[in-house]
Amino acid sequence: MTTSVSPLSRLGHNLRQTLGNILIPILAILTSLVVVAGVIALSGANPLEGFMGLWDGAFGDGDAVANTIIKTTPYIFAGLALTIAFRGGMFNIGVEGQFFVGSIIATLIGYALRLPPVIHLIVAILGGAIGGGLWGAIPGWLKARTGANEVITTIMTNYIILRIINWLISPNGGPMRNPARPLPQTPEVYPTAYLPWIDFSKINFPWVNLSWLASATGSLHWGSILALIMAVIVFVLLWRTILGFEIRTVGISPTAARYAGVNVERTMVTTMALSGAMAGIGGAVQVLALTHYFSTGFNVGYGFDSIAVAMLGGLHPAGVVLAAVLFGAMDAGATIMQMRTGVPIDIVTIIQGLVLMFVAADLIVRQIYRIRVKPADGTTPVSATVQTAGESG
Amino acid sequence: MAEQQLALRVEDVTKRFPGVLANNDINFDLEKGEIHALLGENGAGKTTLMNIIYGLYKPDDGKITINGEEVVLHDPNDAIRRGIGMVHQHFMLVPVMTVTENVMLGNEKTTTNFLHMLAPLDRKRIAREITQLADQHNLKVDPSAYVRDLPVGTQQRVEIIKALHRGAEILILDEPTAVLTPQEADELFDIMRSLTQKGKSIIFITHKLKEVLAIADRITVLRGGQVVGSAIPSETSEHELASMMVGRDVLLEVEKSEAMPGDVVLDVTDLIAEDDLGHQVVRGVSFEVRAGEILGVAGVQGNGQREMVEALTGLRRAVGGHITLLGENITRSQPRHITDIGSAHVPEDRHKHGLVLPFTVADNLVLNAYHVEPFSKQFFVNRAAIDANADRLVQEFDVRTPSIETPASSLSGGNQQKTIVARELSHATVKLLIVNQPTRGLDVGSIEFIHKRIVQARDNGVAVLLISAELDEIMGLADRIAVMYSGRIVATVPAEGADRNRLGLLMAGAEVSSEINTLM
Amino acid sequence: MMDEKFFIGLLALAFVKATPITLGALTGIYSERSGIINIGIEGTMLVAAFTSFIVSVVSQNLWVGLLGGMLAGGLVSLLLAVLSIRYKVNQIIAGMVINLLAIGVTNYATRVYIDTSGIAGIGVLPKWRIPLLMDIPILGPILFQHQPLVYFMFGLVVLTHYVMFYTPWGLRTRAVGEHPRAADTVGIPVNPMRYASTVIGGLIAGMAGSFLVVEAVGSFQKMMTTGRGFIALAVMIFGRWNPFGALVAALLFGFAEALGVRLQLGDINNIQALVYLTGLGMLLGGTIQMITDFVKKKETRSKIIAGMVAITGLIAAILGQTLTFPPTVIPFQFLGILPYVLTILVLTGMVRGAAAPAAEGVVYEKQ
Amino acid sequence: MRKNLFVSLLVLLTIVLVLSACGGATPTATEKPATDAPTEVVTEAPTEPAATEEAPTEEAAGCAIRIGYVTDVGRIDDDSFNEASWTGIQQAAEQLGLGDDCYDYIETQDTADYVSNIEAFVKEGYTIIVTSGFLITEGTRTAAESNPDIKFVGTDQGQDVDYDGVDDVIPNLTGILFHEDQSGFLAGALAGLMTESNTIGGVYGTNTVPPVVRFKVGYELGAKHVNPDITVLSAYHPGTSDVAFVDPAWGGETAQTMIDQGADVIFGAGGDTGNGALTAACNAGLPVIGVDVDQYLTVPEVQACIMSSAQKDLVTAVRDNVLAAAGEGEWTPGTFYGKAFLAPFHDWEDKIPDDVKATLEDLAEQILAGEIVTCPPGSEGAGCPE
Repeated sequence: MTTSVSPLSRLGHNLRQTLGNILIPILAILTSLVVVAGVIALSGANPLEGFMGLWDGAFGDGDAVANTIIKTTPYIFAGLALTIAFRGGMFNIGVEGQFFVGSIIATLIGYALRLPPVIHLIVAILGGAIGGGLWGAIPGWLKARTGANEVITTIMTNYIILRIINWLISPNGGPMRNPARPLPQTPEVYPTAYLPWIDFSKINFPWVNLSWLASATGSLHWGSILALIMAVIVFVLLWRTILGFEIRTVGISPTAARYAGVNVERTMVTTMALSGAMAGIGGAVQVLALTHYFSTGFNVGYGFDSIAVAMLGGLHPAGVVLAAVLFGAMDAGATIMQMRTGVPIDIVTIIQGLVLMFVAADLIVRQIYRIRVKPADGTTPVSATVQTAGESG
Repeated sequence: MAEQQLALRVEDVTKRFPGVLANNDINFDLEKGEIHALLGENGAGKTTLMNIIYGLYKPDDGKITINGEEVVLHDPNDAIRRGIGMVHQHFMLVPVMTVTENVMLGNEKTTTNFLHMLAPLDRKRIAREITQLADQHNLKVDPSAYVRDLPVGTQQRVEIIKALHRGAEILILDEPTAVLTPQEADELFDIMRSLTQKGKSIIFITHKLKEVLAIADRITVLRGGQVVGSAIPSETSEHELASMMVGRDVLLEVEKSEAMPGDVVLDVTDLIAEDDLGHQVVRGVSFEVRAGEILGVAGVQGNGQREMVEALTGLRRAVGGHITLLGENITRSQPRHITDIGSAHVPEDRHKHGLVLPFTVADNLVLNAYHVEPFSKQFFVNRAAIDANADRLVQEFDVRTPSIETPASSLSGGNQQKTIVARELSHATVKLLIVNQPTRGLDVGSIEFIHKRIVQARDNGVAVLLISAELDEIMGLADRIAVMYSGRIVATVPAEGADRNRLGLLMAGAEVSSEINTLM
Repeated sequence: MMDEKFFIGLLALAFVKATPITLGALTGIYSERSGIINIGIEGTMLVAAFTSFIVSVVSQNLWVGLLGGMLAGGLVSLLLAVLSIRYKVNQIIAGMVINLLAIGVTNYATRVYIDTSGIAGIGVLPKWRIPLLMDIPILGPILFQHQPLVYFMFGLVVLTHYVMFYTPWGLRTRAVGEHPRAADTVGIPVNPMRYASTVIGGLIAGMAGSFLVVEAVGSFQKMMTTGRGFIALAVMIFGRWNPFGALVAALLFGFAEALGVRLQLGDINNIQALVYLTGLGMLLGGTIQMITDFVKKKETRSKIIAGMVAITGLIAAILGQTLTFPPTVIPFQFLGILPYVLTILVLTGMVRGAAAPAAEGVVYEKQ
Repeated sequence: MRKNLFVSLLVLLTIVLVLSACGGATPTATEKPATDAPTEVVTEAPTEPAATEEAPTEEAAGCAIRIGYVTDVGRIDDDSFNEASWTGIQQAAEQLGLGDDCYDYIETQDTADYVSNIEAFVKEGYTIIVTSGFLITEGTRTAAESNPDIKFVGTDQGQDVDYDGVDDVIPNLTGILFHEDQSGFLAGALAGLMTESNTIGGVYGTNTVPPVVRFKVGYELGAKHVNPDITVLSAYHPGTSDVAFVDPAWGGETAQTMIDQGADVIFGAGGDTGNGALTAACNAGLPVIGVDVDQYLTVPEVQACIMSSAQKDLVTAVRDNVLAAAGEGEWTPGTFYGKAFLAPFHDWEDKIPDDVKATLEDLAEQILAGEIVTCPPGSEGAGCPE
């Protein structure tokens, strides 16, 4: 019997656990690449060349890295949104739609309101967060009130919001269309709401010298920094606040949460609202930093792909950031890969699917590499989630 | 030959699970037409052994002989084919199906050709067969009823019919009386006797000493996965069996002093509550619990106790009546508020309610106090305070865990329960302790520990409401005993001098005499 | 305007639209009744559509193509089953894996193998006009002038109902999905049953996917399932895991979609049609509810509510047919939303957890 | 809990290490970043329009001309827009005698990526950049302004319209547009003349795409022009643009609805969705009219039924403009209107009466002469000239 353990041995225990936690995703990625190499080779192309192209496109030079970071950013937001939801036991398939709501609301605020510079930006981002949050709260509320399975309702709300937005920006009388041109897009937001590029020449921390980055000015926007800040906030939220404790408790065992005095229904709604808000911020950032207007074909797929990001990241903000970098890099690299080697971009979707599969089915990876590290004991609520998903049918 | 008389023989059976030697070199036999009791504590290896006999597990070593023929059982089908039937402790019935469907499941008897899986079911024929079997063995049941609508006693009969319908000659009954009143248990014993008279053999698994002595022809005692002794009822005593079972002398009685009841802490009047399906299962319950006393609620499971406790703790909305805790009306209060006033609750189901299994021991120890100081301030939790609290409680309540960072799921049942008890009793302000089935499925050591703590709480002036299906536990701990039947408190009597037999009758819903009522 | 022809056209189309969705829902019923959640129906259909196209082109025979599509569907579902059962993957994640991989693989393969070769489809299966039956007024054109898979779909609905509720196979499948341990203790092999059921479901999803190629379109297009697999999932829940329930739900869905198209054509006043049809729906629903209330001897209040719904519906229908409405065109995106809103409404109206197999999504392990 | 803290510490540590390593590298700036540094300086184009030191990088040296193509959202092989543009580029490259390495495409996956995709080509030293799709109008314009030495060709983009006070015409930018309404008008007239039931149908992608709307507007006007009593049934796919063009099953079912309403000629204009309509109508034995390209050639399944296609000759337009950008032909900055006309009748050559053919020819002349308005102002979402 042990009543207290020395901090050192605790650390050692944790180190081993952490290694185990990191090892599996890495091996999962490797395995996926090997499988995909086979697929590429089958089509007659050279997999090694393909991967080299992928790498060059993602990290080959400063611009590639910047491109990777830009593409990583939405994955971080969406991955964090899913982390909150999954931790809270809500299988939020609706991040896709919540992302869109964030974009469209931020755009609306961006072009319909006239506000002073910084305030306009903040209001637009907050508007995106609130919009995404409210849209996310609907399935949460439906589940809390009626037990409607959130997997189905979020799939449905995705369809609904896509079509509503399609109408909003439709040149055929859509209320948010750009009257100046017959295109399915909104007017441009005022520059006061732009999320600016990072001007590295103006950043002077006393402890690090960033002047060497000055040339990168104009290739990275503040949204990426915001994403990292959000990752820290999500960590603090989930593991250092009362609300986080409640979210995680509800996520694993709603019955125990009720017993512990948690208002389960309210927590479900809150979880979905926070998740949607995070997605909404992501959507807002994409508009305010990159296009400055909303049009069809914008931001498609982040919500779905980020399910893999969240899982790969072990439903932990730090892991999500790393996983998002992987996905962002693949997106960024795929263009160059296809340009140079003719290997179709679709190969990236296959890689992403395989990564998700091998991470989720870590037993396969363990079998292949004969790993005996004990799986982390139920630290993620995903198995519990399935039960809640099933029970409410 | 003596062999001919043996229905079943188990020789040198060993079964290992990762980290546990569940069955170690066990020898056991069953004669035709006898009731052989297998006695042991939880975790002694009884269920493992039965699962081996029933073909659910393969033994690592040893052999099994049925009717003189050595057999290897690959799955339950093999066992069933050889005439073994089992009535599991947790009934293996599909609630949303009818009795007929449950009985025919896996034994549909459609046709014998290769299309038998797709041939139409003959429900009428099976229903007829059920009625026949029921008449033959005095097991009344409606074949067309849905199992979810049946009382537990009837469900048990369905289980027995299910086994008989498969032609079982050897019946294994795993803790069959756990859900029955003493009277229902007696009925079950009658059925068992009549079955053995018709040539069936029965293995009777239990940890209840009195029952063993009442019904068994022979007794084998298991402890720590090994056979530690055997006996014949007429030649042994409860005390001897208990010592054999636990491995040391045990106190069958809980030591406690006279209660010193103080002010009324909990006052319940005409409480009405419904179950999940909307049936009224608590139908006007009234009682009070005073500081420094233990009120025991006796009753067979499923008579509204769960819903009553949930209503008292705010987990379920009361449909009618009043609940007053320390002078405050809490009838419509949320669980959080009730806890904050000073109510502690050791729930019936520790996995569903009491613990968040993947959470650490430390987190579980603040499961309903994380939101108050010192464990949190404003919006943030205070890890240091939570860990310090855990270190202290783990020591104080003898929770055996590798560390406070260990997930609760890896603790043994006893230690999980101790964790809950530690948490609930460590509230600074506990005035009322509600304990529901506090020792179900625990080893004797843990039972003793928890009993001691409950009495200690009482002595410190806490009002205790103890709900248990174990009449012995109630009689050992309570100062007053309320009997609950069919959603009502049918009687309340002082524990001292309470008559076991009469309590049993009350639990079974026998006429309530005015004499007992006046004792309230 | 809203004459006989209008309804016949809508209903006949509703059956066509309901076919892949119902088949997809049957897939869900087979796997979920056995305890495996299947949100990979969409991906399964996509792979099957692709395969059926390749096979039909190579064999120059649509029926062989159908067979190929079904086998592909079975294989994809086998992957789902292996991930869910053998590797204990969270079943929703496993479904997402299927969907992701299906999109990736079919897009990739289309680009690498089909687009470059310029192969063309070989047409679609001809309609089977059922002699005599097709001549029945009204019902004939609605029910008996379809392509073969529409009839197959009906057949499979009936067959599935029979198998699930009237055979040992179905009894065992349901037991495995409700209480796997109980099934295990009477010697039913839980996981093999789940494998079998999921794969059978996959074969049907294969038919649903093939439908799009061999019956609806005649060639494969990337992402051509366009969410029908997800709708099927909703329809399955809508129909409470029952084949006939799913069929009715899919028909409702198909009808709503067909109506969305029909109202766009411009020859019908949108508002008028909606008022009229909503009234008709209320009349129908209210009447059915009232009849069941009387049969099941429900409380009076329920009967009165049902009656009032029916009467309101009747009034609305009459008004819709007689009044003149200002010509209004509802943005077609809103008409397109109808089915999804309907799904959410029904889902929230259902009693909590009703009918979902109890052990759904839970890995069965021997203790 | 502690574990999570640990992980975040680990990450923090890594970040600090990386940052300090980089910071430390500044004094001795020659080591690791050295390989990257030159390209970084060169590629620092976006904020300084005068990035004239766009000295061809080494890869570019092999090609005198490099052509880059940024697709509309979607794939290169979409049987439609992207594919036709790419074919035009390939033809031009062949004519120019360029090697395979000298022209390339980037598939756009998200409208947010347009700019960075154009940038990628700019950085790699491409000399002609073709972009596809109206949504990239602005992005192309901005890029053209920043890179005056690169020739830009944008398809489906009006590049002479005065937006936001910018100059009308940028010298190194041509946008290609088509009068889809004109070929749509002829298709409508053909349908209107050939119908026996006096009812015809048109199945379209989504109304958020102006060219699709122009086809519809033209088709309806054309039919009514030759046959004032005709009923024209029209339906857009209700899905978003990612679904609206790839749902052939929907197209087929919708065509069937129209056939049930008596339509006996079906016009399909909406990618795969439209093709689905053509196939379904053809299976029902009705004549159909295709769109964009000569679909007699691209949808072999309907060869027997297809009377013609409302064609816009994207391939030729792109080819000619790319050639012009390369110096072979006349470079016309601003908006270039490509040809829109009816495709050959192929198998229907004999079935279409001569007077119908004559009427069509007559109409075509009138349209070209501006005597018939095929895209009246106020047609919402069509982008017709006001």
